[in-house]
Amino acid sequence: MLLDWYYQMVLIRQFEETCYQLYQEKRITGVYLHLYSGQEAVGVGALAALEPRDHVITAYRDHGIALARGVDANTCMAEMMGRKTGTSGGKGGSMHLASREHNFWGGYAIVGGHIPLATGIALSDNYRGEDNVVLCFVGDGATNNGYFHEGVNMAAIWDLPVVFLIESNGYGMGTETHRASGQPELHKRAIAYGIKDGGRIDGQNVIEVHQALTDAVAYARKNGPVLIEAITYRYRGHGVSDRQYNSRLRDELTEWLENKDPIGILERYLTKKYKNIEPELKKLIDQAQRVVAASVEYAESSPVPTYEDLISNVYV
Amino acid sequence: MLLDWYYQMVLIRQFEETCYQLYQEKRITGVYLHLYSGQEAVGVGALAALEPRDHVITAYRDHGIALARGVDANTCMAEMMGRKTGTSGGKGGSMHLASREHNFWGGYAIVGGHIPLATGIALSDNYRGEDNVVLCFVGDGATNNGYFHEGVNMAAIWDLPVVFLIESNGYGMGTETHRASGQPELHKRAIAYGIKDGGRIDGQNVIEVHQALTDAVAYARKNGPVLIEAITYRYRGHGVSDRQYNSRLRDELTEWLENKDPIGILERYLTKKYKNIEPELKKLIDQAQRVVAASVEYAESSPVPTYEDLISNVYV
Amino acid sequence: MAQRNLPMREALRRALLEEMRRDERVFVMGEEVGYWQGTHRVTAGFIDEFGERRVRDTPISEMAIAGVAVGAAMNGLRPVAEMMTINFAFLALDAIVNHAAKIRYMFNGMFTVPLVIRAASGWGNQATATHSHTPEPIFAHFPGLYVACPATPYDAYGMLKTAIRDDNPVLFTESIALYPKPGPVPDEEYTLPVGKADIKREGGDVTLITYARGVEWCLGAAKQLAKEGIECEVVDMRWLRPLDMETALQSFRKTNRAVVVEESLPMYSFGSEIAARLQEEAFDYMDAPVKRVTAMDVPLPYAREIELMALPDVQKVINAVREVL
Amino acid sequence: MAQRNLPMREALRRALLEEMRRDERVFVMGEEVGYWQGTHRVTAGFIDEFGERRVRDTPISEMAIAGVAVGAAMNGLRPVAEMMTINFAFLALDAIVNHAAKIRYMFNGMFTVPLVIRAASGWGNQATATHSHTPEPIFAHFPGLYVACPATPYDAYGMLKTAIRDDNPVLFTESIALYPKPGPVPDEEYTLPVGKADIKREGGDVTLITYARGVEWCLGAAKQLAKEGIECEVVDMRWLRPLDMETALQSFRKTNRAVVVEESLPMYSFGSEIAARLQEEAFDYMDAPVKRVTAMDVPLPYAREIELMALPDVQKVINAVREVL
Ligand SMILES: Cc1ncc(C[n+]2csc(CCOP(=O)(O)OP(=O)(O)O)c2C)c(N)n1
Ligand SMILES: Cc1ncc(C[n+]2csc(CCOP(=O)(O)OP(=O)(O)O)c2C)c(N)n1
Ligand SMILES: [Mg+2]
Ligand SMILES: [Mg+2]
Repeated sequence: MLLDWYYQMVLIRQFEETCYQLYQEKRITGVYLHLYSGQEAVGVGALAALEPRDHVITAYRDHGIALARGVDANTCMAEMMGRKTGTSGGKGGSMHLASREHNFWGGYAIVGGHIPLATGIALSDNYRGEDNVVLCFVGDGATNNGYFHEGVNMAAIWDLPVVFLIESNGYGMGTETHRASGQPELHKRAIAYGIKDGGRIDGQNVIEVHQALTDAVAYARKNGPVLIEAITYRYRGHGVSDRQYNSRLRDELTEWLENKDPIGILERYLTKKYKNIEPELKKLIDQAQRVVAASVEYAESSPVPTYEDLISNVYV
Repeated sequence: MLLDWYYQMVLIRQFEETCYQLYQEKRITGVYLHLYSGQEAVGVGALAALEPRDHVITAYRDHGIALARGVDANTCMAEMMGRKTGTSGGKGGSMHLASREHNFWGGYAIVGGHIPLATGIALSDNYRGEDNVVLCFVGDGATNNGYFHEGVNMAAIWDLPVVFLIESNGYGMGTETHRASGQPELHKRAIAYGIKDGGRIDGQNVIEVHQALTDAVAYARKNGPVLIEAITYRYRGHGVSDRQYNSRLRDELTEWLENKDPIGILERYLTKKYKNIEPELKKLIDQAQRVVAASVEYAESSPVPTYEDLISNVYV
Repeated sequence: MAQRNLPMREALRRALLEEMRRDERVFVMGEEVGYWQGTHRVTAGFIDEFGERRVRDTPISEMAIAGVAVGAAMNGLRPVAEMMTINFAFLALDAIVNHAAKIRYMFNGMFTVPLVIRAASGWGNQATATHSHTPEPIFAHFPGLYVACPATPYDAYGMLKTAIRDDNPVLFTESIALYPKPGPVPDEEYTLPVGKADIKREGGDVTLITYARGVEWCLGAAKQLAKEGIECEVVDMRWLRPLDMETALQSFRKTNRAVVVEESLPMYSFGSEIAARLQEEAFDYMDAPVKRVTAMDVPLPYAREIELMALPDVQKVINAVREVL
Repeated sequence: MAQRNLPMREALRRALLEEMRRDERVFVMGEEVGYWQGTHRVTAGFIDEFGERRVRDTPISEMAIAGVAVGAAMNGLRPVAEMMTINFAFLALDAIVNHAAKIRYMFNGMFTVPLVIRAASGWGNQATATHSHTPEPIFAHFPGLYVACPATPYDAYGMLKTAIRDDNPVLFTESIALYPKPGPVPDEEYTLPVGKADIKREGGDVTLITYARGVEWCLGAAKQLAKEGIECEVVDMRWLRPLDMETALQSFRKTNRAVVVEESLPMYSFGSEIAARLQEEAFDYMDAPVKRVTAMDVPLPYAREIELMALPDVQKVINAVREVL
């Protein structure tokens, strides 16, 4: 299990850094590309707490979530490159990965817009008498939006099994949490809805994330919504066009990279706990590299959408 | 002071019951008329805690607030009847009374829509270095709207002197608070914004309201936003077209009318405390009746707006 | 065929009731749809029959009403969400346009959003500036959504059933002024096709193109003008999206003259689009410019006298017809 | 007169900077306008010069950005609120339409709302369906608001200053694609009148009516067509409200042919209104139907190849011109 998580985190990191590279080389184009590097433990640990029948939904920073949910790296990369073989046929792009068969309901680009969707997805299952949980990732910045307030409150009054997991990566674009939220301890907003406060957890420690989310998911399945906050950090700024780096931010980044990297933390834990595990880790890293390299090849050799695609699926 | 409050409450009650009557007689027309009967102590007690330089804003249930702020009953009644002499020239109607000279910024009909306006009004004064407070009345139902969340949070991050006073009258139209809010103790939502929780007060006791609001206003002037909740009740349903009365509601209404009427409570207090005050109270009641009767006459003898009015003040 | 005179609100109620009985996946949600019996009584009695599971009173949270309904639709239900009035749908514009209408496309058909958003629309009740919108064309600007606007109880019944059974998101507006107006509705069940206009009156002299409440004004004008021997053809578009220009054009090619009538504001609206299309697609048939009858370009005031001045009415339609003849 | 070539973003920045220096009541608020230096760098450097009091970073709260700005404007300030992109203004539609635009009317002139809402607009960056709107006509549907949409750095500078000094609420949109495009801006201060269109090129054969980014396409088409001896007159409406039909009509009465070009969707939009007005007000001058060039009636997809197919371009304008000649 730990090795699996390790692999997933490495895969995500590899995928994201490759995307970054491809964007510099203009092999991925467009203006929006929000990378998950640095936040891997949140996604991986949280998704490991779910069953396949449970649901996942997130915002535009969605690559890591898709991969952790088991969506094929090939189709993810093909979507980055706007290919017909992408998860969304090349029409959604980086911000709109999804996979119905994985109960991964997608990335969404309007901040907060997916939060009521999460409530609605939960409502459906609940309506049918199923007790599947919806895990809804929420940015710290998104918690100040009306969508959050209305979407969480509606889940609350109907006791729907939704875990709202705030990824507190310190910023909404360039604005620090405390400048945007009167209450910077975001998990405390649970009380405004009378729901379970899942507290604040270390989002860089995949084991801690997994444990906390396992509890939260179990609680939600039985009792209703949970709000929980994971402290984490994004290494690649807000998006690829982020040009905010000043020296203060560079120091901050260095600190996280060196001391709080989720992969580093798990690596240190594993090497301490298991003798001679290094070769195995190395193998996983190699595997991830191969998978991502193959995904690039797959994507670049895939066809681009045509006029037919442009006009299809506007309506059923 | 107490007698003044008594008079104001009686005036409001008289005004509202007259409106009700006039609506039945089709002398006031339209579809929206939301009466303040039963809630008088909240408005009167709260406004008594303000200085003239402070600001007031509310939703569409605004007659009582206008009158308590000292706006002329004549112009209020003229607005009900859509006359040129109304506070808003007959163009705003019942839901849109206002008086710039009283720093009464109006009634607003989109639920929650006035909440960010309150924050903005406070921002202006604060920007100019003035420490005037904005008192913003908020319906219980309105606290579930995105406007509330975003508007209060923005006041919080900028430490603006706004007192958000929730008039918890039990319902947003027909929906009980606990069916609409995951957290039915609405004042607790203060923690979501890191602002002062002013607690829950008895909205039927004008003395208690005044005391609590005096504290809240003093706090806000110095430190920033306060959220406070007054428990109250509306005697005339949601609006004049409310047809919801069933036996449960009738019992509830009787209970409030008999035991928790704000005018009755103050009357009992006064007659207990001051010997032989009854004649004075009677005089005030008479005066209120005269003022309201005169306002009807004033309104009905006022001209209706013309085509010129229809097309004016769309733009400056 | 047996039929019954029903007010539009009853026709809508019957359609919705039948659909809920027919299909367990259909449910209603919105402000006061349950215990209050619906602001416009379209869901009267529903809470008793279907209970809180299928009749969901919501908080005053329009963004979430629309957004939650979208999520529920994506995951297999068929929500009928009510916006108490369409004015409040402004608060849900993003959820409607960016989520309901776009999700299918963005994910290339992976998701289906079989959602109906019902909303009472229109003005003329002294409801004042913020509560008096008729903004159907605004919503119909955006692809991915259907917009249905019935004018009669017959249409309301058939179109609502169609909207509920269709797999696309539909904004379904109901003119407040029409709720109490009665009209014949067959006892037997029926549906009406998506995006099909209807000739509400035949005539060879001038085409009146309209929808929803405008039909009433047009028929009123037609009746008066008929006394002078002027025969109006009244085309009720019924759906603003898809827009059945073929029916409108057919009529126009016959009469060569048209007036477009709508309850909404004049600029960037229904009349604009129809007039633009007629001149574009039937230029050689134009014997006169297409005229538009709309509300005046002002917010709506409270005072009854001036409010009515601002609104379209039968006389204004008649005047416009005279101009194009 | 001395002038300088500035990209549009710099012209806007200079206008805003000058207005803030000139009038203490002017301040900016919005997401990332401060320390991030503005998403589109229009407020770059402002936080250093004016500090947090006058340069206010906000939470991601569009309803409140607009609503708070309205309140501040009512109480004596002159806010310039930024919507990072106009797509997010959908979340503020109610605050813009029901509050900014209506408060003056509803209270019969008691309040003044001297507010500018700036918003970056447009598509063509693979920004996908939710982030690719150009919905200026939607906002311009509503009275009480002005809608300004500059096409050049010169206009951007003069119009933004006008918008800030005007006592009415103005939605001021800025085409994302135009931000980096340079154009001459005089060193000396100037403003441009509210609601005045501008002839961007004279010509006697056909009138191209457009605004914002459409001007570029029209001038491109005009240049190519000129080689064949076809002279286009390019009318830049500049403001969608007030709409200067007089200038457009004058040109049309001269050329008797028109093509309307816009970046937005086809239905219930800019082209609809302009075409409707031309046929209504200059019927006797029409030698051909007014044609419209718009984006295709689909949400915008991500993949560059098909995204570009959906958008207007110079060639599509040329084709439309040939159709009306
Ligand atoms: C409604 C809306 N407003 C603004 C934006 C622009 N925007 C995109 S991401 C973002 C910051 C979001 O921050 P957060 O929720 O913390 O997520 P993170 O990027 O940190 O993962 C903003 C302002 C948007 N997409 N949607
Ligand atoms: C955004 C919006 N949604 C719905 C309505 C319709 N509506 C008017 S008042 C009201 C109930 C408000 O309840 P509350 O805030 O508790 O105020 P109260 O009427 O009790 O004073 C509703 C739903 C509205 N005016 N605005
Ligand atoms: Mg963040
Ligand atoms: Mg209430």
